[in-house]
Amino acid sequence: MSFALDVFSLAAIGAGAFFFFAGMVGLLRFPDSLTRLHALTKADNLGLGLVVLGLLPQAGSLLAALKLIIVWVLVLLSGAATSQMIGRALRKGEDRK
Amino acid sequence: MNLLPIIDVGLALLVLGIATWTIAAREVFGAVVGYVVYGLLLSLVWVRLYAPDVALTEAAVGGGVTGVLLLTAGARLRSGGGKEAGEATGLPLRVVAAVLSLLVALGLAAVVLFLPEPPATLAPEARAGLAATGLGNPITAVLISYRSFDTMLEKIVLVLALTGVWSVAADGAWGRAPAPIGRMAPDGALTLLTQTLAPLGIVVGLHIFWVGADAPGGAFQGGALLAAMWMIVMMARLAEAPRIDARWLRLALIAGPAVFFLAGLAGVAWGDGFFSYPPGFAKPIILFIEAFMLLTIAVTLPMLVAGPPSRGAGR
Amino acid sequence: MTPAVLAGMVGAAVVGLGLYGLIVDPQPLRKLLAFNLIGSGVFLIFGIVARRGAAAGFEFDPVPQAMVITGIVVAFAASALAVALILRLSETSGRVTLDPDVWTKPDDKGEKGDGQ
Amino acid sequence: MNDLLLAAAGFILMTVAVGFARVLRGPADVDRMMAAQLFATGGIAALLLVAHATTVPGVEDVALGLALLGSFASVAFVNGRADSTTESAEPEAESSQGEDRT
Repeated sequence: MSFALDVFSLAAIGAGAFFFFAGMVGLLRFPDSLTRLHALTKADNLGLGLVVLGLLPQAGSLLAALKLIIVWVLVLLSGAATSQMIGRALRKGEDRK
Repeated sequence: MNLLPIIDVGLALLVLGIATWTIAAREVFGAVVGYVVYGLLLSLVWVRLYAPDVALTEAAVGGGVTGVLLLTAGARLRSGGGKEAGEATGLPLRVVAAVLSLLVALGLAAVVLFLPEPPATLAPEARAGLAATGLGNPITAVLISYRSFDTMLEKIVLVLALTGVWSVAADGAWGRAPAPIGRMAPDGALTLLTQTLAPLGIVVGLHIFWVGADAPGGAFQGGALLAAMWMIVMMARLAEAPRIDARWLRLALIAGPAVFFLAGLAGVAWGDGFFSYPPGFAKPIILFIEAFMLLTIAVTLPMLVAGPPSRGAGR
Repeated sequence: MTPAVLAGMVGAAVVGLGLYGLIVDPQPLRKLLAFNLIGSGVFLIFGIVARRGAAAGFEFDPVPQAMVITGIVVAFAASALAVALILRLSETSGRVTLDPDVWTKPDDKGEKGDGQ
Repeated sequence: MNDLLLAAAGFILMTVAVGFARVLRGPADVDRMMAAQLFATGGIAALLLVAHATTVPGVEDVALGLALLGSFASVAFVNGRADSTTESAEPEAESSQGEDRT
């Protein structure tokens, strides 16, 4: 059982690391700010989400697991809101030109 | 094979690289972003140094609150039309500065390498004092009991710094509210973020304050988080900064040091001297003092970021 | 090299970098950043003293760590005061520099800063 | 197991460090801010992984603090832009693409 959980953890964490990698590649290679923003949100939401998912079975206590989930929810929330704000600021900048 | 040393070296190189960028960046904004990232990395380093309390303070104050302070300052400078004058320093001075800095760095490195063996430590004394306080977190015990005088004066420094910030206000603005640190029009996304983040953040801040007696956390860390939550509420324009002559604000600012001082005096009256807590009652007294310190920190930090009162923002 | 000594080396290097920036950069906001870098380097050195002082069942010496915590908050308060002074400087003079040559040169832009 | 967690942490840290090149290159301030945000998220992930492998107490709280404050820089940044675009007198000030070309 614990072996299966370990495999699950590693798979999820590996997938999370992959999304961070993808986000980094997107941030560096995509041509303009809006597409880079798109790449960034994937890393924020899925990358950290999968890492947290992988760490959940390893968390010592229920409270620790709850805190891990709250960390993810907070990052989701602030990521969504700030990308919205950044995106809107970008649009405004383009309109005025 | 152990990977930890590799991560440590990587982290160290990263910290150095970003610190270099902060100094070398051509524009102010790039440097400020570098500094924000640097603060974040430092809290990772502190975790590696087995100092979660410091990591928490660094994350809240070093990264978050200072970042807002500097970014807001940069934006105000640009919108104020301030000309970024000043010529680059000439080569001779650069060389002298580089040599001097290198010497200082090498000297410090030598000090670090040749620290005395066995290491000097106050941990046994702190441990001995810990038993009398009834606390489980040695750092909280050091802050409020073992070195309480320091901590009280540090609170007074906070109030003095705020007095200094207010004192640069124009004469006509005295007593009014600071200029808003937020945008002009309310923003839907920011309002939603604030309305969800702030309640959660207040719970987390109070939680970190409360567990500070026995686990990493305490008044500084919790207070910094509460301060950050007030700041985001002000940034979203859901509440304005108060007038600086508001009675409740003045009371909240001095509550921490005042209660601390009175508790110290009570030690003279009923105990063995200044800041001697009566045995058996130490823990409740310490928590009582900490609660007021929490209030003072949570109020002072956002007012420091909001800056001096401004003529435009009178209410 | 133990993690503590490594962090101490980083601290020493950061102090050097910050000192260089503090001397060389004419813009006050950049000077403030550099000054904060020096502070964080000093904190790191405190941190390794704390880590080396592990004794009496603690993984660290709590006294230097507690001092770093107060230090971080005081450093922030000082930065806020510095920012207020910088902003006031630009508001009253329209200029943002500590370069003494600029202040003694004949003024090329006569108007006062009209920030607020 | 721990070694694998550390390897993942190192990989994520390396990834966001390479992403820091966006801060160096810009070109717009927005791009710099986005790289900083990626750094914040990656930093939280690495922190959780390293802490789990080294069992430092109370690290979940540090991660909570970082997660609460991770968006602050971005919010302050967007706010500062809004300030400078609505208040400043010069119409050419700060358009998103143009401001860093100097």
